[in-house]
Amino acid sequence: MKVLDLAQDCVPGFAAEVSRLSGTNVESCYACGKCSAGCPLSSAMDYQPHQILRMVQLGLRDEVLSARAIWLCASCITCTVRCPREVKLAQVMDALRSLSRRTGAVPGDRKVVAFYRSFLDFVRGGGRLHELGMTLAYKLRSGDLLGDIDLGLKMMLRGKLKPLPARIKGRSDVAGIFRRVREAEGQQAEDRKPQVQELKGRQAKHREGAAE
Amino acid sequence: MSVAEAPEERAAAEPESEAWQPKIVAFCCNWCSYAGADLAGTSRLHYPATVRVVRVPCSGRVNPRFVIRAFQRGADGVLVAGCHPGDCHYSTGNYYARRRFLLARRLLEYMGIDPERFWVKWISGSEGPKFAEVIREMSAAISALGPNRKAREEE
Amino acid sequence: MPRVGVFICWCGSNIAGTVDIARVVEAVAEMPQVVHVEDNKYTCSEPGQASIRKAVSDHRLDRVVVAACSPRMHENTFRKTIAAAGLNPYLLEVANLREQCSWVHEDKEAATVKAIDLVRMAVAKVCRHVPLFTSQSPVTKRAVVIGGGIAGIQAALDIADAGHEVVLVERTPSLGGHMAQLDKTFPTLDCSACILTPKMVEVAQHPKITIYAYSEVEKVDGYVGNFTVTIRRKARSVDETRCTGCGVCMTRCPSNVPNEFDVGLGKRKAIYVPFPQAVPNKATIDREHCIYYQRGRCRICERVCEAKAIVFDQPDELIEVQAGAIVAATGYAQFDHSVYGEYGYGQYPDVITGLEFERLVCASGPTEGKIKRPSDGRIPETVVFIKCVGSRDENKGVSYCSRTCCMYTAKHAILTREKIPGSRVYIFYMDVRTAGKGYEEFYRRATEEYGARYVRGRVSRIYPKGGRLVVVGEDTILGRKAVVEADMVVLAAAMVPQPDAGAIARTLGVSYDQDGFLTEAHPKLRPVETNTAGVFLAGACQGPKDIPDTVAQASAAASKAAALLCREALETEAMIASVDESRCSGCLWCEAVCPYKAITAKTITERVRGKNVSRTVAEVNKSLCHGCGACTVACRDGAMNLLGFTNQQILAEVEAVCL
Amino acid sequence: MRTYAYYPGCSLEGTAKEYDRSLRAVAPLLGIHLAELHDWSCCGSSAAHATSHHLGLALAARNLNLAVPRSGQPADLLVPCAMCYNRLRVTARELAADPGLRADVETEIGAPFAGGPVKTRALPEVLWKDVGPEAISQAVVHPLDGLKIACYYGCLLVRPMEATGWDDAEDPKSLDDIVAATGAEPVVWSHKVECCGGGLSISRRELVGKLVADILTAAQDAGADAIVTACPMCHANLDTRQGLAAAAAGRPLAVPVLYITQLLGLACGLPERKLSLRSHLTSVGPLLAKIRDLKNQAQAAGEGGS
Repeated sequence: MKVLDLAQDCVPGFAAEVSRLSGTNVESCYACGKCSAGCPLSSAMDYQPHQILRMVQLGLRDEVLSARAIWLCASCITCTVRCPREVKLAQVMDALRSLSRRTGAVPGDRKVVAFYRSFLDFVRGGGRLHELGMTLAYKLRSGDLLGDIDLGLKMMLRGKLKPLPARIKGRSDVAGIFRRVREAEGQQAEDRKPQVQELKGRQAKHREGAAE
Repeated sequence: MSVAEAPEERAAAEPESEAWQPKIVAFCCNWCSYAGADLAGTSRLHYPATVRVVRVPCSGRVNPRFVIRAFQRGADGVLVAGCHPGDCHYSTGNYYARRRFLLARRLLEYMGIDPERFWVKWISGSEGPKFAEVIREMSAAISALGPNRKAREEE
Repeated sequence: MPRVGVFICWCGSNIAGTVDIARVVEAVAEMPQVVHVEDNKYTCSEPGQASIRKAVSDHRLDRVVVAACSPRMHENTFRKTIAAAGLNPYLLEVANLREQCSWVHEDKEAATVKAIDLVRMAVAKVCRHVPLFTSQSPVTKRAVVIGGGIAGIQAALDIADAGHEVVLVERTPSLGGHMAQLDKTFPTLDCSACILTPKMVEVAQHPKITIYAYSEVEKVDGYVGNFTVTIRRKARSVDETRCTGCGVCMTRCPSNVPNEFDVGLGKRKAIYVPFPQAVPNKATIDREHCIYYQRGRCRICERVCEAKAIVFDQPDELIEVQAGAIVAATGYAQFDHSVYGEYGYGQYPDVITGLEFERLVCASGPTEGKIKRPSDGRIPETVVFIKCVGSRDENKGVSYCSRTCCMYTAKHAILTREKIPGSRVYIFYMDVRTAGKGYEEFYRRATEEYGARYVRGRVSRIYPKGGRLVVVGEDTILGRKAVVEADMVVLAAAMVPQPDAGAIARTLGVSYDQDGFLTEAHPKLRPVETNTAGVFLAGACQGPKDIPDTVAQASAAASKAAALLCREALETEAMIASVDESRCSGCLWCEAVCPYKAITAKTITERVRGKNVSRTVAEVNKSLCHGCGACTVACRDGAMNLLGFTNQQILAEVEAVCL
Repeated sequence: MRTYAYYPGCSLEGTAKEYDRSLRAVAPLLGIHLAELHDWSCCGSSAAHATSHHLGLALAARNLNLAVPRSGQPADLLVPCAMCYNRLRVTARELAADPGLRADVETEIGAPFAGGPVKTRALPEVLWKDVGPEAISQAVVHPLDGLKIACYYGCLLVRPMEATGWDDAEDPKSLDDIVAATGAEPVVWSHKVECCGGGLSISRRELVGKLVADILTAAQDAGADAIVTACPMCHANLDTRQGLAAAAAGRPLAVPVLYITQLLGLACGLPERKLSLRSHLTSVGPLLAKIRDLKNQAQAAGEGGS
């Protein structure tokens, strides 16, 4: 296992940034593990939720932003309601996902990311989600072509899948929202560019490290 | 420096030769600010000789009448210094003081005395440097305002 | 015309180096009231003091000003000096020429001018000094100890052994408190009753201790040395003087009630003695559950009582006790874990608290010491202990660490492994805190000798499944979810203040912290005193404590109380507020601002135009007044003044500065 | 009749069509009039808020704005989908709390945010608090006596407390009370608020399978004839993943999963087609059979009595 170099590996200010973005103080966590204990998906995660929080505290930015755990979080908010330190971990996970996307980190779980992308494409396009289209798009993206075919047919037969996407009048508004949010975030990303380059480098190194 | 040198010293500093110096009356509570002033002394911190300390048990003991009397008698500035809120030796005295002196400032304004001549500061027994600093600042500020003629009663 | 003598100190070169003493002497000699002025190299030295004494008699001085170092240094020294010369010690004023003049200024001219001002101020003030006298307030040589747990018992014994009378007030029918409910005690595993019972008996038999059990303190008046404590002796419906504690009534009483001594796990009768070793060993009728009181029929106990001790119409009794000191030993309560939905809102019968477990393992408990599941009486094979339930949880509990849980949980683990062969014990913890003599070793024994399995992580959820309890936790060391099916779960619930701690604090006039624990006067230097003189703290009412700490603190509080009671009288301050009754209009604004409740209203009668008129004026209690002077400023009539710092004196100083 | 602004949400146009239909069918019987928001759009749940705080807020804010009438007080906004409900609640809360954030979002939606006063209500909340078990039991014509129902709340109806707060986060009661009002018996069970895997349904179905397995087995062991839910995502997972679940659990699992509105429809005597009960993947046949039997028994008993 990789040695933790507290001076080299830890990005100063990262914990503070996550605290700001998530509106909760990550430094409050004392690692009791109640979040991990209650997490329905922790068993499938590469890092346990309390370990994710630990990485944030230490500032292991590149590792945490490319962790699978942050994408496996289903936002069920169980961790948040039971945390004895009132850390809003579900919001921290949201913040990490959005940081991971905006800093162009290597996503920890391709499928989940592909799903989210497809989902948003359709909302951007039609103003509402079109489940059938979204699912097909996801399958192309993820290469998971055959999965759930049978299920899809069954649902089709039961009229559960709307053949055509709804196209609401206000879809241009919605598209506008997407554009302006991206611009806003893009601006922030601009400010962060140097970091991103550095981050990419670090991740490359990190992967080599992992490969060894 | 020994006393023997005193004569030349005196000659050097003739009263008329020295510029006008403000006179500041400071009411200091015995437990915090007076101790702070003593600490400034034991730490040999220097500040202008403009201040005359009146020792009181508690800032809560300082009656606004005292402040106004000082101005009437021609004091150029008045300082009330007490324990930090919450640290009062008598638990609540300085809270009453704080409330009272907010009003006192208004009253001074009404009397036509520049409220900037009246300072209230919280100085603990361990804050010698702060005491010295406050006196330096206040002396400078009051010097800038010039002598208090307004309230001086004609003798 | 006052005759003031001024003594100016060089303090070697400390003052003389910066202040031109000769000029000061010159200037002071000019001051009208000054009949004598001299300077000394060291006024505080014996020769210096001698010359003050000499001058006082030679020049018939009636006031003295010493211009030297800060009054905070030597005011008392010089007070003694002039007292020795036959003057009232308060006819002294000190001008601070060192700390506030020579040491802080370089410009000799300015320093000298200032020094002269400072002496002029002192002279102006001292002329308005009057002789002041301290008064004595007697000390009632009796202590009231509130709370009959181990803290109260220890404090009462220590004070009584010091030779003072003690009144011990206990709310429940018997002494003993929480310690009486415990089975074994860590880290020695000696049985709680075995070490507590002898102490309870000792209290009962101590000639200097009076026990008021089933009683509560209702009111506290007065002040240090002179408290009046009003105690309500709740009606037992049993004549204590007649009851022999034979217990026949309990065998025959038809109504069964959950037994609070067994934390509801067992039953007791409506007429009961909480536990066999109870002190005093007297029966009590719980009127809410007594059939006679509820339905007007029964009275079986009355029939079977040979001592004829049953008194159904016994009233509550109010008694007043005079005391010089009070020790609060009101103890703690256990955190109510029913706020934890994830642990079943207290609805799962086999999820119990540490205190309930104590009753289950205790030989004198409802199960004769057999660990059985409350739900079905089965012996549990797998027992899970969860620490920090309520503790260290800002979300649903309290922020602090309860200090005792780590140790008693280790004890519970050991007892379980001892009593249930082949049982499995898991302890979910966040930290193991064993700061105490032999504590760490005890915890190691739990793991190494008794094979208790410690799992580092909090439990997120408990849910029932097929008559067992699924405990879902985390092993944070492995970073893996840890699940176990248990037969019984024991929650190490936090120690919290008594529900009525706030009321207790208000009755005693002491403060309490945000959690509700009574607060000590200083966390390090005055740990057993409170801000109210004469009231001391012992045990868990001040914060979570185990038995050793509680006993230590109880003895500390007792020694403080005893030291106070040893004194014949308390000397009051001399520089205190005083009322000019002729000017006082009785508005009592002073009463409102006094931090020490030292001011009260009193009615005086005076003759006005031949008629007797009575009116209200303020009165200052010399023993309670600390001399802060807040009242003097609040006073609308200028009737209130502070001796030693009168309005006239302070104004005189102001005028002296501004000449 | 009380009028509510109605926000169906995307799922109710597709996979959860039956939820929408059954709700529209049963609402009038319970004194609820639905006025669908004009031109509503995606609420910004899952994908949006999970990957961009602002996008999630902005999308929700647009819909909250739609709920504000030109004049007068906005009617309460009734939201059947637990996810949409949660997003709309959280958004209103965050924008109220942080003026800076609100300003950003306003630029992003290119309009001032007026949706603050809009009161977003979850369907179970309205049924429980506004309609009330009393009125429901009065509307019941075919009491479901003898039927055992496991009420499944999932995550977002009750968490986080500060955003929802009308029911308990660990042991909610609303659906149980509503079910009880139909004459059916809400079973006591352990997995009321355990997560079903939510948005991972498609991308990580094997994980969802495991979670669904736990929930279904818990319901079965509690003796439930069916599960009732008020969340399209929960329903989709519980209903469509029973095959995967059975594999994960290593035992056959066939538990019909109904929307609360469908159960109410049955009790209020609505015809099955109006409730599109047949659109579930897990057959509700056995359940309907049992209901019929119970009804017949009841009648028999009644006749025997007279």
